[in-house]
Amino acid sequence: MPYPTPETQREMLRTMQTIRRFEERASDDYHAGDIYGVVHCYIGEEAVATGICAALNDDDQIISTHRGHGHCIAKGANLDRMMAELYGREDGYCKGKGGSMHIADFDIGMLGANGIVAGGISIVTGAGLAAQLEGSDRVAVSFFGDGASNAGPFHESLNIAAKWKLPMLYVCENNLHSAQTPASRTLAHEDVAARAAGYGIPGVIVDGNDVFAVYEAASNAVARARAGEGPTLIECKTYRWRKHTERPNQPDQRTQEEIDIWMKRDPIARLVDHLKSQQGQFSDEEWDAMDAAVLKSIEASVVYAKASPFPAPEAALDDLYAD
Amino acid sequence: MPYPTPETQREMLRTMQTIRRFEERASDDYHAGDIYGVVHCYIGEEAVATGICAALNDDDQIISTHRGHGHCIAKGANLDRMMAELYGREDGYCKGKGGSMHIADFDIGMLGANGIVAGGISIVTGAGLAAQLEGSDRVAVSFFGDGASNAGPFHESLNIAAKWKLPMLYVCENNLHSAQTPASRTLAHEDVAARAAGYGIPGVIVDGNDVFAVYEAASNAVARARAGEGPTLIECKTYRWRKHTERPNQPDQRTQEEIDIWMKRDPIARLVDHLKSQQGQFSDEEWDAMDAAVLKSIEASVVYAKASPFPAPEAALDDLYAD
Amino acid sequence: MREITFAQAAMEALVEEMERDPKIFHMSTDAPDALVEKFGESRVRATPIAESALTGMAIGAASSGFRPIVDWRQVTFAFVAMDQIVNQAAKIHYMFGGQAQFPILYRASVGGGGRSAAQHSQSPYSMFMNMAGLKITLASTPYDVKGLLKSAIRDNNPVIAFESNRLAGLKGDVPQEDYTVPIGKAEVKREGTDITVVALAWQVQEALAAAETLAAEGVSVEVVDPRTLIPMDSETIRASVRKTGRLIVADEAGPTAGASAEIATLVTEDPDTFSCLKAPPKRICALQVPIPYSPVLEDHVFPDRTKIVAGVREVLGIG
Amino acid sequence: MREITFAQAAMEALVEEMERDPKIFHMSTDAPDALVEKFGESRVRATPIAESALTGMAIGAASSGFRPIVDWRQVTFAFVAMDQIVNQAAKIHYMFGGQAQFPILYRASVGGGGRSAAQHSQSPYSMFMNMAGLKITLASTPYDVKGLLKSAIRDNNPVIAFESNRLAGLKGDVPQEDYTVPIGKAEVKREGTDITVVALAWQVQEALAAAETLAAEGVSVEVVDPRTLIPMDSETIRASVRKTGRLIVADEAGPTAGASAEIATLVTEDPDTFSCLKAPPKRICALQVPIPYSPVLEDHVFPDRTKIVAGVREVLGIG
Ligand SMILES: Cc1ncc(C[n+]2csc(CCOP(=O)(O)OP(=O)(O)O)c2C)c(N)n1
Ligand SMILES: Cc1ncc(C[n+]2csc(CCOP(=O)(O)OP(=O)(O)O)c2C)c(N)n1
Ligand SMILES: [Mg+2]
Ligand SMILES: [Mg+2]
Repeated sequence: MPYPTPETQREMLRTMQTIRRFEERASDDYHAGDIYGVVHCYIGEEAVATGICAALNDDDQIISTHRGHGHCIAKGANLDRMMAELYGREDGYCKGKGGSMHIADFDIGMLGANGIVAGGISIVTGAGLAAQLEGSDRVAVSFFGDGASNAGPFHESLNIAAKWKLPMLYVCENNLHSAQTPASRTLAHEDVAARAAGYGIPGVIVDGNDVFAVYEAASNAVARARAGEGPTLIECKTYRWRKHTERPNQPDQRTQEEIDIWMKRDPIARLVDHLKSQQGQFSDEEWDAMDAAVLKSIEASVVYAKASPFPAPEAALDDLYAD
Repeated sequence: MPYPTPETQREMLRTMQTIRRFEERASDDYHAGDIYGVVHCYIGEEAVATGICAALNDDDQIISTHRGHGHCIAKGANLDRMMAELYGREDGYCKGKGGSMHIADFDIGMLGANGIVAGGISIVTGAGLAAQLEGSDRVAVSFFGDGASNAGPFHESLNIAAKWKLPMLYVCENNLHSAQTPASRTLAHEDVAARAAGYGIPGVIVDGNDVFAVYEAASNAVARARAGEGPTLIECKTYRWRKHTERPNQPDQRTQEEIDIWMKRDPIARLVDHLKSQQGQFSDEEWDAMDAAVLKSIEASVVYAKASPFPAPEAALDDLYAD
Repeated sequence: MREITFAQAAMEALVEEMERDPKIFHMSTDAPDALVEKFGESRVRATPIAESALTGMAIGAASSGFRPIVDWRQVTFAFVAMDQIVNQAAKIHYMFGGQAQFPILYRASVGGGGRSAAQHSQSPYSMFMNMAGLKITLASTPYDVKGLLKSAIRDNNPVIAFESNRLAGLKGDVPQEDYTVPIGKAEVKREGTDITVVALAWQVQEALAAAETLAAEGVSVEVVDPRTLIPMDSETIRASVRKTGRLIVADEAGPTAGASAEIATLVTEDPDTFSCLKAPPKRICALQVPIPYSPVLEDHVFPDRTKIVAGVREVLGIG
Repeated sequence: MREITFAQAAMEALVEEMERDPKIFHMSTDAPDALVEKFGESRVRATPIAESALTGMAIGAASSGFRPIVDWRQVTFAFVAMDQIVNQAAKIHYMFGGQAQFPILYRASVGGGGRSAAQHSQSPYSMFMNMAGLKITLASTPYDVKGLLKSAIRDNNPVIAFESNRLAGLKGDVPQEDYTVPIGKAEVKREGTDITVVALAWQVQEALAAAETLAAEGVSVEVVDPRTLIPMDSETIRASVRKTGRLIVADEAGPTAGASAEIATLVTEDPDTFSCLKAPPKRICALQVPIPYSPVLEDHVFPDRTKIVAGVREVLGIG
């Protein structure tokens, strides 16, 4: 597969950098007390959401996890409304009811972050079923972690999707850890992708820190899904740089050595290097300008969030039922 | 692997015939109104329970399904107390509280039939963990259907057992149907055994109507488990002769053709033929005598059941808690 | 009007609604023949035994414009799907700030009487009442079940329709014409002046029989059927108790933290109704045990018309 | 005596019991460091995220002579294990005629206040009360949580210990010596004569604070802490209400079919207690919604000392 167009490559870089900058800021503001509860950062894994979503159409649908900012941004969510949600404000995506773990934007096919591990896998499989029932060529994508791949819903959903040839991508973000527990202690077979064989579907392993590799795997899987050939399981080997959550007392069992190895595989630096190495394609200035623009958009989102009022207390009683 | 000793072969035959005769009687008495609720017959699948349990020690443990009579009998359960339970009597295994779907005998390592599909798989995995924690060489066996293999607990339990190298046998009784739905419509890969690869454990397919094949697979898996090498998934291809349940209005989508093919593969007739074909090993008279003895024991169990009183109504309040 | 059974009435609701709205489809571990024949295997799906996945898939399909029906069959099978019910279906409309709709009908049989023992007999609706975000129906007649199922299917929220096993064969008048029974409206099934029996599902039939027996003794029993548990029509229940001054709640579930406790409390916590009470409220429920198999045990566990008659006499201090 | 936190007291119970009995082992999706260090990775297992399997494995291990502890962590994670709780753990002792024992401790955090939103904040204990076959504890102090956990671990039945998130940092006196708090015994946490507040978990602390405020106004509040929800010590609760004539139930769960409804009904359905009631019982509970994220919303949803004070005044008809 040839590389994506230079413009697409830049777009990918902008997306990845937006994810990173957004979370750096979210983390800061969390520690400053402006963002509440729990925040899980995706930093280090940006190439996965970016590479997958780059292969999707606007009306394709995805579902996310507790670590959802990257998926939201890659699918095109509005930064202002994301940040306002983190700030617990009225103009947040969920009017302040959801917070970091529950950002959704159904209008852009982002069916929600989900605080229950593996909780979204079957839901988005239902979106895939809807596409099939409609006869549309939409595909649906489930993002989930290595930890989630050990839970029942993974199995039930993949079996059904495979049997019914649903237009699905199952994207395992294997960051080698689930909270404090290393994947080496939870995965009976080190490759989640090995499970695909049991459902008679392709199981693909890619370098999750190589956005092009992810994009290629996604493109193939999307083509297969749109052709009515059914789901693909894509395992992206990647790593989170930060602790499981941003909580001040969050433990971390990982060795600095392991973290260092993976930080050297920075997906963003890799893409920058690639762009730069393609002579004349990308200058330091361009990169700086892109980053500055990204930072500006993040800053604007914070301004937006702060300007948005907190919901009225009584709003707690709204939205229990649809009309 | 050589054939089991002639005595063991006869024992296997006696077990299989006991299962069949027990259920023929249970079905009759159900239709006569002496047995209540729901009865699921195992007839046609006798070689599975028999072949597996023949490879076990007395203190090994098994768990069963809604279709549990065969497992009980193969593990050595008392026919009188089984029949009394079906009759809803005080001397039944569960004092009349359980009925056909819930016969258990913890003293012989039979951890219970279970009315929830896939409900027992994790429970018996806990028995395997207990064996490992104790340092005993006990193994634990989970029986379950093709239908159950599509449920979450199958996946969660196999992954854990494989990762922890628990001394387990997972025995899928693939009778090609789950209630009214053919396995061809529910299994993404026609072989349940194919799923073993995803857990890095052996997945073995055997002719479930050949008691020696089942026994051989079980013996290998038991040896592996006792050696601390972990679980094996054994898929036994078999067939139930009767409808899903004995209910009078029980629908059945299966074709007579399919049923006929499988009835020709009768596991009992096959073993009888084998015994007979080994010159001088088994005469018609011996077989008749064995069957007569089996029938006598079934008859005795009915006499026992009928002699046992119904529990007192107030006994409904007993056994809620252990002391 | 025609007489048809409760089960037939329920199936009619599904058929008529599926005819009306092509966005409705059906999933269950065995597909009902009556639906497959009419609508085909694509819209009426026999699924793997994976109720958790079905329950979740309904959510995703619903937010994509469909109106799924998932039949869990026995409610005890729905417990494998509880995360998708509690954490997902019930919460996500609210949690996402109301931005998407999830019109889903989940159906489940409850109750006992079939000698099916503990893992196939239970009436755990109060477990689903405690979480916020669902609507819950519990019909007592063929007429109501058809009308309630139609309302449930047309509702833009996840609705659980519980149906008592014992009612499946009950016959009753059901019009040919399209009609609905509103969610959230109780019905006084029999008027009376001495005591209110709020009865649920099968117990409505038992309470009506008890009322008939008691009428012969000159006792006038009012039978109120909530018909939906969430939202609960507390006003109709309270108005009845303000009139009669006495309350019995009859439920085939165990009492502990049950719908019966909720109904009793809705009555007693209302100052106007409390002041009308002439006697303590009484629950007539199943014994608080798993459901046993043997007929003599199972029959001892469940409430019935005899126990209701005795309970009414006790509350009235007669006989 | 020493002061330690609620969380420390709970951990002490586990450590001391595991030291005492080698048959106890621990499973959870992350293993608590304090236990791993003392007992090693074999007895203190970090598991895959498969709460359903863990919950079931505990059952099989228990019937094989072990005494497993499974920490579900947030109770919302336990819903994936609901089949193993409802259909298996709660039923199988009964269903199998009592032939085997299942000594299991399941632990779960409940409540809110952490801005963790709907999928990490819930107090659904009444869902577990409705099914028969479990014991359920709900402590309000460091002393009680340690003593109750020890009783739960020594009990030969499946016990669920719910622990309110908000109490984790609460400090209180805890003896060094071994002691237990019996399952099934309520405690009067403060004596009073004007009104009984039956409070659960965190609400006990809120009720005690409210009682202090009200004492200054001359209102004497009795605070009763059930401590275990199943079995419920209805006698202690009723005796208190017979004395005061008034009842408030304070619970951080929503009211509908909640423990609060059960407690209110246990009081009103008892003729002797009913006849002592001078006012309708009142529930002071969370609003019946999923728990929202934004602090202003979350704080509005939960009951607290201010709402209890206001509720007491209302029931007494003062202020
Ligand atoms: C059912 C359930 N169990 C436990 C948790 C607590 N929890 C939150 S995130 C997490 C680890 C998830 O690991 P993984 O799926 O690999 O995703 P990652 O965090 O690595 O992105 C756990 C155990 C939960 N949210 N849901
Ligand atoms: C969780 C659950 N869902 C549905 C059922 C209803 N049910 C009982 S047996 C059965 C089919 C089981 O098929 P399989 O596992 O292949 O076992 P078999 O009956 O073929 O032996 C079904 C759907 C159930 N008991 N439990
Ligand atoms: Mg991970
Ligand atoms: Mg089968």
